[in-house]
Amino acid sequence: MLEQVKDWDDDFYETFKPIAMGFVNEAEKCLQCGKCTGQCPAAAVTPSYNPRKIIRDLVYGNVKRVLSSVELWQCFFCSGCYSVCPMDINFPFFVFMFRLAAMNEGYGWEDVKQLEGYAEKSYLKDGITVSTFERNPFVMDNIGDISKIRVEAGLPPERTVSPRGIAEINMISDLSGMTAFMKQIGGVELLDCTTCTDEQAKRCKTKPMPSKVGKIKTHHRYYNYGEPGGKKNAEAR
Amino acid sequence: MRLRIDEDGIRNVVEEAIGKSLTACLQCSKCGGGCSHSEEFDLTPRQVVESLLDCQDQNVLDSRMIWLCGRHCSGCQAVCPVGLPLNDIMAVLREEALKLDIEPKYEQPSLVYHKFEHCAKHRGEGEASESMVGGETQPA
Amino acid sequence: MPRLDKVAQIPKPEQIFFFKSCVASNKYPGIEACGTESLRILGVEPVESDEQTCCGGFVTFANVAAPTASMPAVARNLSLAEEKNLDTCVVCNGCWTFLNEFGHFMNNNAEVKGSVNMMLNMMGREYKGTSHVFHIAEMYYRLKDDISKHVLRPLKGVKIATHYGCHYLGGGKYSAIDDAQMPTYMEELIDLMGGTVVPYAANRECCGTGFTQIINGKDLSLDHTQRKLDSVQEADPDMLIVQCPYCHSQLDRVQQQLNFRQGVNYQTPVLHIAQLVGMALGLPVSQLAFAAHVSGRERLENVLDRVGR
Amino acid sequence: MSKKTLVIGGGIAGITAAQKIAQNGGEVILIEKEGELGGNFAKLAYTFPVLADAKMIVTREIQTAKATSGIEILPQTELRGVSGSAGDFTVELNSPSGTRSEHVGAIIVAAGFHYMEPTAYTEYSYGRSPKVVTSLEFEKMAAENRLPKGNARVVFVHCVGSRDKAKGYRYCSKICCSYSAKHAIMMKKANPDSKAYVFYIDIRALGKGYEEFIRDAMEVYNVRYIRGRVAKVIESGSKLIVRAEDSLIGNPVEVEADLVVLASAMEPPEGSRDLAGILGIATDEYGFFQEAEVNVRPCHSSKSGIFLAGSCTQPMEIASAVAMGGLAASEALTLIR
Repeated sequence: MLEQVKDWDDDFYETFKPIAMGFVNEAEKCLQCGKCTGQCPAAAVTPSYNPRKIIRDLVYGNVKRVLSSVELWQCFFCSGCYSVCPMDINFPFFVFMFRLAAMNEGYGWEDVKQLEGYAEKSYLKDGITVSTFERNPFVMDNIGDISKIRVEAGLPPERTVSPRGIAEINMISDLSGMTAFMKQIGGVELLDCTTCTDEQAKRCKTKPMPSKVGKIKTHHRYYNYGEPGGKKNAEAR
Repeated sequence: MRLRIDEDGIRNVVEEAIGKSLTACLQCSKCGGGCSHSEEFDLTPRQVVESLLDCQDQNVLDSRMIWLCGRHCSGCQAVCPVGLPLNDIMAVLREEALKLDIEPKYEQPSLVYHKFEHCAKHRGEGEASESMVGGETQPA
Repeated sequence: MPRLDKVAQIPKPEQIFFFKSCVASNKYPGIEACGTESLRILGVEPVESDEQTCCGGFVTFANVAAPTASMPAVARNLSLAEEKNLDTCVVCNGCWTFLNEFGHFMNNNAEVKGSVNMMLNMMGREYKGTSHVFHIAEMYYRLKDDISKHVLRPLKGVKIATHYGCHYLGGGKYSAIDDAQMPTYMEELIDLMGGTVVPYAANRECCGTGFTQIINGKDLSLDHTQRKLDSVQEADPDMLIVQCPYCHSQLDRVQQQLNFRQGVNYQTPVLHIAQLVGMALGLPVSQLAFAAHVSGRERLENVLDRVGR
Repeated sequence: MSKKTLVIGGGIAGITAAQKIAQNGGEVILIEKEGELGGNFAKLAYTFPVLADAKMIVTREIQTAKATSGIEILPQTELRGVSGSAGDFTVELNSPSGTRSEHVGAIIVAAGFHYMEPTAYTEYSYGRSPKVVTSLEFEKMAAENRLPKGNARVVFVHCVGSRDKAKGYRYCSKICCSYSAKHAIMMKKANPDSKAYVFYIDIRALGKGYEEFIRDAMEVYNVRYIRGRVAKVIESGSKLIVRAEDSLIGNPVEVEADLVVLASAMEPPEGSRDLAGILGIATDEYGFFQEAEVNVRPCHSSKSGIFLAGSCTQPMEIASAVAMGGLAASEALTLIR
């Protein structure tokens, strides 16, 4: 893609800094040395993910490229880039803030939707993000009832959070707008396989995710930082 | 994708054929910058040379670049400050690719990312799924 | 090399607020049981509260909760410890980073702290920022003399590999007690308990969970974990020690998934440092809760046979 | 009125300054902390950008200084105290044989530099693996003929401690690009079967001969230059795995190496702040001596009568240190004559 310098938003970085609550800063110090990418676990397994390029595009104000990219959603949040950075740039926070900005532009909602259940069904309902539920049949057979193991280990059969605790985090969620946000994307059950017909089941593995998440229309994301390299995710036009 | 740098590549074949060392390349990007077709390419001439020097043969031979570049145009080699014969390099690479039965590629792949395989029910048994219906297997 | 000045700053309290982790409670109860019990043996009484909820790190990094929503949740949990006037001890790298990072942020940002407290005041709580958050591995290193005094089941001849996890050392490169690239404190603890440390090349690699990547980009995640497991298998340790329940779950469960998908055979038991310490301190086998582990159970039994049940 | 000049530091800048003053009829006391003259220059095997025998050159310069009348050389001597003002300083010199007091008209500080010990760079396995060495250790290995034999891969890492806010210094050490190229060439000359890889961020080869020197390393000696800062050096069996990004392709790369050479930064000489305290002159934020005016008075310290020469003011190559030694000598001469 031919980049047009006139498309770059020169002031983007300066305006983004205060919006990002102090989580995005020092990017202008980047030397483009590539130390981050050299140790990056995501870059080691994907052909196009590259933190260095994302920082460069942030500083140049080439926001469209960052926000519409799928690479933005490939970060592992391992903080390895921060731990080696000679300029102490905390890149994982950039990704975090960028993802919020990308969602604002309508990208990546299908990913968020996949995770929304953790908040709605586990975190806010039980106060615990990861429940005891097992789906993997092997694990179910192998481990059996987790509450039995808990009892043997001298713990109560179930870890519970008191009703007051749950009420309080729900209150926080309501007050901070998290509940409203979840309602916005919670309208459609994306991953309901219990209702799908045989015909749907056949197409299942090749069917792209729906473009609407709840009330929000999602945009396609692109491999903006390099071609997918014949990976199965890209098809010929 | 992490690349492993080795020494034995087709770099030597290319250098022999053009009678010049690829190390002369300054990596100045003048070739790609001035190219009117670079939008269609996956690699620029500069990246081809760099990849050859790193002996990333597979990357180069699998690229579209070698089939698209250096056929009806010599814009890049005209501006190259060290005079690398880029058309000849591409010709040699095409020959090498044909020797290895690599199909020519001209089509640009779609860069749209599609998310598939979202249905948990139809994955093999014994696998955890990414699905969220009713709970989860993997915590994160 | 551990930063001894940092270690010296860790107090040796009589009581500590034990922050329960979601995975440690619901998937690997041995971590929770061993964590509390081992602290008790080492002379620190863990204090629990059933009002404590999850740290909220996962939903935040899943972008479901904005920082504005997770900051009050962090403050609320920390205020529980503050009410009791205790420091906080976590068993999970994620909890550690999240409580620390957002705690610091609020402490250094009066405006945010004010608005968070406004919310907390509505439920009769207040966040002051006085409770320090310590990782249980830090506590063990601080209490290593007590550990060596109480070893009942020396891990003689047990080959142990370590995995530190990213969110403790990487994210906390200035606040962790050891160097982010060349940590050794877990090795020291293993030595102390009589085990043999097995080095392997991918020690400082990420486990591959990638917070949400195991759900959203599973192929990437498995690919990376496989690299790590390959390196571990080459070194052939009796067990792999982690200090984060998320790494634990990833490394343990993905072995089975890779075995299933690719017909390979990864069988390395994964243990949390709390379980290892619990084992050395002679806790009953049922309390180690190895029954909740997915991979390498045979090998674990074998280790138990050797060190004594 | 002819007074003596005190030259602190027996490296190439100090030796040059002493020679020039003595050759112009002045008297010099040249003190050196170590037992021998030569400083950092004497630790090198070759010079750059022209590959010449460094030992031979530095020995020749030391001989000239020793043979020049009017230079008193005091090895193992340190400055303990200074009083007085320009044209009339009283200095106190301490050596194992005792303390002595001297009257001097001018003082030239040529305290040199120190190669940073990259102990903070644990990601490069420095201090853990014996196969990760600094460039100074590489010079020693080369001199003792201990370079890897056979089909070995050697990786040179630029900017270790330089251009690094987190673990080192923010400045560029200026000479590392050139001396790494020199080392790569030395490696290739000593063992033509070996492979040399240099990981760089930018190549700072300013001026005549330098760019050509590095291009020669690439083109004639076939040293592979890869743009990207090395992220990690991991021990794996008997080999080292070097991880970095080739940022010209944009992909992470991995090289299996037998030896990793870290181009450690030039840092201010040990105890530079103490010495500045004794002399009453200013240092900069890093501990280098502060010049009065960077451009046109590079050898004036913040105190009149005390002049600076060589790499104790900023990282510099041999030629500049020699030039600065000469300039400091002429400044001192104007004062004492």
